[in-house]
Amino acid sequence: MLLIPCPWCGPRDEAEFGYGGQAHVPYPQDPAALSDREWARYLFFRDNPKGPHAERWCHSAGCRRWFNAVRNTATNEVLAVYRVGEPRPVTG
Amino acid sequence: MSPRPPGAGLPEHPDRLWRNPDPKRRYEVVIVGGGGHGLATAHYLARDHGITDVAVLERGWLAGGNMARNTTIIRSNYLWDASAGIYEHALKLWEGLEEELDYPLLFSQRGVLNLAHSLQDVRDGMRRVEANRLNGVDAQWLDPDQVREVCPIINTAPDTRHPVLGATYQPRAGIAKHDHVAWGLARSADAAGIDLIQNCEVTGIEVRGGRATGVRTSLGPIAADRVALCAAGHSSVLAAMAGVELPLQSHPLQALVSELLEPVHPTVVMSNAVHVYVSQAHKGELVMGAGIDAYPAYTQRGAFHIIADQMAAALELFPVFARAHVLRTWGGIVDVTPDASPIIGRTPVDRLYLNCGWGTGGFKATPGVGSVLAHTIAYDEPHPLARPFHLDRFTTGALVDEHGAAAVAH
Amino acid sequence: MVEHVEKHSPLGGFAARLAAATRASGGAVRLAELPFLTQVNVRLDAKGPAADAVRLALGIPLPVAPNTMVRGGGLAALWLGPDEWLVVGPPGTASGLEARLRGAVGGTHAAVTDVSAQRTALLVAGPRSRDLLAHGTSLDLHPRSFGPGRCAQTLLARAQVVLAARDERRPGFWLLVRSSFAGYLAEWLLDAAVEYAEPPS
Amino acid sequence: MTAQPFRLPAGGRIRRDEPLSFRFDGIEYQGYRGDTLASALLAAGVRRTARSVKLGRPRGVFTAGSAEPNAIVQIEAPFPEPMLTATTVELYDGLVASGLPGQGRLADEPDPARYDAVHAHCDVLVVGGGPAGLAAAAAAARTGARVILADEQPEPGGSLLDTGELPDWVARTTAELAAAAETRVLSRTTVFGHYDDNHLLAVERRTNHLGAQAPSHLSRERIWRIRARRVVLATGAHERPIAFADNDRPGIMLAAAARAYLHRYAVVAGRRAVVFTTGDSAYDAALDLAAAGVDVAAVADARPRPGAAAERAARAGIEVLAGHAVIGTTGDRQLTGVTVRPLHDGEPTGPAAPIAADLLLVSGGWNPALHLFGQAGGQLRYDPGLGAFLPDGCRQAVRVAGAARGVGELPGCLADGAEAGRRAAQDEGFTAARPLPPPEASAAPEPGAPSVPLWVVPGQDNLDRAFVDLQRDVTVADLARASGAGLRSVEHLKRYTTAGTAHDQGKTSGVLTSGVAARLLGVDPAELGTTTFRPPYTPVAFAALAGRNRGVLHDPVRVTALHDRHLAHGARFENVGQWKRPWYYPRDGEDMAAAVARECRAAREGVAMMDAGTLGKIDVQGPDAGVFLDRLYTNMMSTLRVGMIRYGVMCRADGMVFDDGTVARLAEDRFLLTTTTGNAAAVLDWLEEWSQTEWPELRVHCTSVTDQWATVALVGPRSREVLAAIAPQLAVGAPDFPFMAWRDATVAGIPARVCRISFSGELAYEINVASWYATALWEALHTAGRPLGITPYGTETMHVLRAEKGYPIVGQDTDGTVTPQDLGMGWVVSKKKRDFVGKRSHSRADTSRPDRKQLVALLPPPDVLLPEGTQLIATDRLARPPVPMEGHVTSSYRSAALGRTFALALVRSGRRRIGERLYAPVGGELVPVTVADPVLYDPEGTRRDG
Repeated sequence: MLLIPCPWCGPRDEAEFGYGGQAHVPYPQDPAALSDREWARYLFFRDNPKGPHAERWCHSAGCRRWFNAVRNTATNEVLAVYRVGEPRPVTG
Repeated sequence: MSPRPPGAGLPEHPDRLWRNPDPKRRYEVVIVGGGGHGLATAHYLARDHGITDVAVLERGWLAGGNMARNTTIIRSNYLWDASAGIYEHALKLWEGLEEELDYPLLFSQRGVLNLAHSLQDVRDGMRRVEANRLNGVDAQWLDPDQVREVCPIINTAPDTRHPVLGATYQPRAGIAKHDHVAWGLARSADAAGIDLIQNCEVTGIEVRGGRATGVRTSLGPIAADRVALCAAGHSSVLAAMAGVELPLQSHPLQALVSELLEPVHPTVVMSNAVHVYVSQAHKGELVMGAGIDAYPAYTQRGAFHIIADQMAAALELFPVFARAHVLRTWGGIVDVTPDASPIIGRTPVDRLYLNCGWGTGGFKATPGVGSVLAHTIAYDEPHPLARPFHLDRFTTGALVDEHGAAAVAH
Repeated sequence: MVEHVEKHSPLGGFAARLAAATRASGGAVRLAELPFLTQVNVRLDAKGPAADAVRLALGIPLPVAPNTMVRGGGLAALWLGPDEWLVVGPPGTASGLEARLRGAVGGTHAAVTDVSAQRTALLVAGPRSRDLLAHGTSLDLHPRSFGPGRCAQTLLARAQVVLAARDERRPGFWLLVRSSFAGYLAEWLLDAAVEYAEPPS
Repeated sequence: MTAQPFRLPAGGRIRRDEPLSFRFDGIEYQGYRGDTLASALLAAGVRRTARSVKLGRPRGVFTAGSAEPNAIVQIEAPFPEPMLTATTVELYDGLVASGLPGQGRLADEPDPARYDAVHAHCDVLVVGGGPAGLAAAAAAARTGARVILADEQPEPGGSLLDTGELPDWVARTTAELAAAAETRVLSRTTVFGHYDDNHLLAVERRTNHLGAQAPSHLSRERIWRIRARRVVLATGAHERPIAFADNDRPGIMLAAAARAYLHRYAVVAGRRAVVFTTGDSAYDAALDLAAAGVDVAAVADARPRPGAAAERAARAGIEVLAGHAVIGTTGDRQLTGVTVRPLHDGEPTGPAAPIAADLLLVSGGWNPALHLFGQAGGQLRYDPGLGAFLPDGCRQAVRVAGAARGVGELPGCLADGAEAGRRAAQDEGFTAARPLPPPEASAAPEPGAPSVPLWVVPGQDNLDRAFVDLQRDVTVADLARASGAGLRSVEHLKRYTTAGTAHDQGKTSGVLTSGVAARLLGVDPAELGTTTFRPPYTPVAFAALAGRNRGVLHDPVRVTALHDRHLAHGARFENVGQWKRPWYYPRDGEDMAAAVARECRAAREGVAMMDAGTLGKIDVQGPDAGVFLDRLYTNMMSTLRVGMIRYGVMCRADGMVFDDGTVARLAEDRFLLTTTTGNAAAVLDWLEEWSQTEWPELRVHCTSVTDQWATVALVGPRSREVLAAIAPQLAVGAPDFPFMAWRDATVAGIPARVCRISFSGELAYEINVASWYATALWEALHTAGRPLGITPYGTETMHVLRAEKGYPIVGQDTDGTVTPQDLGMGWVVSKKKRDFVGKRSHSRADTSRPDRKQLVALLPPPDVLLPEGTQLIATDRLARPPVPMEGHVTSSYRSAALGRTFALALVRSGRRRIGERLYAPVGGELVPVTVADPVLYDPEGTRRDG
């Protein structure tokens, strides 16, 4: 049970959160202009690193806010949390 | 007077399994990943195609990944034609594998029940049974009374929170002893002259002119005419070395065993709705799988609350398990694709072959994967059963959507 | 307007059992439904003019510190999110409160929604109330971290709840739960309270 | 009175005033409160507790705690429980147990006991109540930090109670902890899991030691879910056995265990003892046993120069055989003799000498108990001097103290623990006004001689009887065979031999296995490493983990405000997600088909009512709400007029149908959405996700009002009459209140929102009121409709009515692979909008194929009901598998209105095949079916206006 620091509510148990996939994958400006291959990249292809991963979470059983986190997928350490729209912080 | 001790009757392993050779500088085929799939591919390269100038490179110990960490369920009752095709191919191979490898795999066709707890589960179960039959996969629909006949300890009372409304039943499904399978395949490959190289981490893939020409490893460079990736949860990292992107996410999947218990559970029971998968292994331990963790991780461990939830669900189904004890929990890392079906076949890089994305289905597919991937490597042409699982399906939209269609995982 | 129509609260059928559990515990835990409270959900920009207008209209501010509650004038304003609050008042005041809030926010981008029947409230009080709730919530309810005036949206057992610490010295909490989950939660509380029943003497 | 020949007349921590009776293997014995089953058996002279799992060799008690590999028992009464260690079962009156050869037995009846869980938080969690743990907890508690001390024994003290040292300090410190305001001492509590972010799981055995007297309202076991800011692991160390021939006989036990039986329980485990050691600690056991009257025949010390401890023993008259090893034992049911032999430079020299003995104490060194540390992500390093793995770094806020990090001497453990506790509290900002004083000095520690790791006694022939893992019957010979088979990894060796996989998970055997294997492979144990530590530290009952999430608490049951009404009407319920929904309302003697036919007739011919309160409802407000909805629904919502309602479909980005429902425009800037019952939460999450993460510039707020509103659907050609009767101010006529319009009105005296929506094709209204008025509304409708025969109906009738009209149910007629176009709903997919979520996917190669599966109706022979899920094939004969499938039945019903059965199906190129014949394999027959347009009832839509 991870302890995830919601930027608003502070640390809460993982069970209160929903995982929302890789962060910084914006919806394409004009999907119609994309090739099938480019669209498939948006739909299905995500990073899968062993190490720090910028990802989206929603404090779904709490304040219902989406936010971003950098989590080390090898250790589950949450290295940083930041709000939607902010750039990925530099983590050690 | 004293009952026959459990385990006394279990077969011994052979006295000889494999050599521990140093790698040669080049091979015809290099298989990256010495798990069940890599070893099976080596075995079938030798058996079906006479290709033995092969190295299997394993960064840890052979079959130390998901092959060592799964719940050993074998079945082929998948919904879609493509899935039923490859899993049934695997099951048929399972049925002859013990003899073929001359290794006691403890393959036990004790059947699998996939329980239905809602009216929609019933519809989905019926749909799958009917599809299975037309695909030549043995399948039956059982009502709750018939479920109890197959597995008397299931609580089929109608007033439970998630009542058992019926189940699909595949009698030919079952379990096998995972280590024995891996070692049987490894021994066979080794005996054919294939080099199984452990503690050899691949750090790069050589690509020249759009064609794979070898790998860089912790034991030095190794040239190869063909390179096949069989690295499950680590496939993303490896494929990226060749510039190939994969739609994979690696998630922990937990399992656990109890202590040894007198036989109470004669079959395999899976309940997708409440995430319980349980069988009783040969020595008597209950082997259970849980749902996968929601977020990707390489921790080989899941979150505790998943185990706790799984226990609650298990006791609802099997009240007699109350005072059984969890002896050991562990996590594997499953590589999951967007449609919960594998990716097998050629890649944009010539002579680089891919086999990944098996999610929770990897163990049961082991011999099927081996034979299909060996064929694909040998002919540089996807085996017909592999064609639907090409990477391109994510572009065309022709997914083999096993979770969308509410089919069961594991 | 609708006084002659009978209202049914989600836990009306549990009143006797909640009272019995309270008695059985010898006062260690007190459980009771607080039915029909007025509840209005407010969404607005905490830094904008609407927040000030609401403060004037209600006589209490919408708290900006996360997970806190402000009380006054018979109302309580609970922080639910950075732009979301639940204003709780006595039963039967929903239309008036909603109108006051709508009037206050005026034409600014804000949402005011009557959710009085969306959730019901439970009182969980008594010296063992913290222990009782600790069976089901991962929040640290110790007074050092969840003292009077604190509130939180969280999970209690398998239900989402809004939990607020009463601003009194004695331990006690309000628990707001979705009406459709209220029966489950009441069963859960009653079962948890078995532990605190005094053994028959 | 049963004899307890091995019980000393005085001493121990047992309650001699509370004698207890118990049965073991069918024989009645007596012990005392405070005994374990093992100590009581040893007191009674029972040596053989079980036979070994594979070879059937007799085995006896080997340890005095949870590391026990041998004494595994089945509890028979008061309630069957498999596979407990006799060394941890506290004795109670009426206990019935038997020794197990390997497999436990489950009860065949449900467990009546309660189990529960509790969350706890602390600044400092100390695991282990031995000297280091007690000192750590006391030091931390003095700072005012919130401290939890968890210890698996019935009382704190740990090894101090085994050795009898510092009894006053233990009592004083325990009392101080008990009095500390923010400190909680959990005894009988095993911390079994150390997860991320210092989340630790512990199981407290609360009432089991009371046997049949356990109060039924208390949980028998409790899972503590502890979130600790800092953790001090004072988990001690496990003594290690040594591999030599026949090292498994009853009467052979670890040296510290024999000392524990003496001091805790006043039990001597034998009359004449030999000690075999590689270090100093066993000498204390020898001396204590000698002082208690045991004839200690000899100490065989593998070290050539044992040092001060040996001199002390010699002074006490114990023969010390320096540089000797035990090479074998004798005795059938129990130990009768030990054979020792001198070693020189690690090789046996000289003659073997037999010594008669009924007790052999073994001490091969100490393995720090680092299971939790390993689980926490801690790294281990091998210490060649100790022959053990010690803690290295850990990324979590964890300190290891005392014997768990290799500290051997008691004063060192005390100081180390106190320092760890103090610093852990200090790291959280707590400092003590009065630091913990060191305990009164015991005897000054003598200069110890280093221990020397010894894995296998050299020069033996019978390595197939030199056990490494007692519980799995794994011998040195087994390991040799495994390495000979080509295995190099410790994981392979363990899997090949099954060493370390038994009930004790290798607590006594793990490091020994590594040590023996390293020798066999000619590598350093450091290179070989250990296997991964996995939770739980000791086995935990399924029921404890399940806790109270059983029965009605297993998964929340959601009910609407009308649930009592449905019960009163005799409804049968269907589970839909977490909801209980009325499925149908059988009257006396009716089966489901009859009830549904009656309910359908009422809806089609008269008037009927249904609880639609489970539909999700979301209030969407803001100036950009229309634009927002345009992006998420496939059709246009911003053009909807206030007062009107539109049906809408949402797709996922992959173009597949996600949900459907209605959208009512309440005001220019306000919409009310309905969702399917099962998707309410998912749709709200979906809206929030897009609003918060992709389009934060859109001014829109979403609020769930699912439980705020109760909804009753009033359906049928006579529904208008009923509504008119109870809403006299509402103009209910079609011109004033058109289809797909909504009106605020007073209905039965209740403020209501009435929507003219129909999911049946009939004239219908959905009446929404605050949910606490639901009962009043329902009763008013029922009363007003009674003259017209108003009939409550359930989900099954709802499904029949909608299917007759060809309306799909998301999740039943779709499965995540179906587009709106596949459903024949191209009309709901806007061609005008530049984009909406899912649009781009619809033009992909496979998604735009003309031969996709499409929703159609099927007409089987009029009296044949196709099972839902039935597959469809094109030929009237079954070919050999695989048989190509053309589609499958998604819904299938008997229709009173149509006078026949019918089905909905997804069929390849279905819409082009209307009129074609397909075949449905049903129970060995092929049923011919005709593909038809999905709208079978009232295709002109004449009935919706009444």
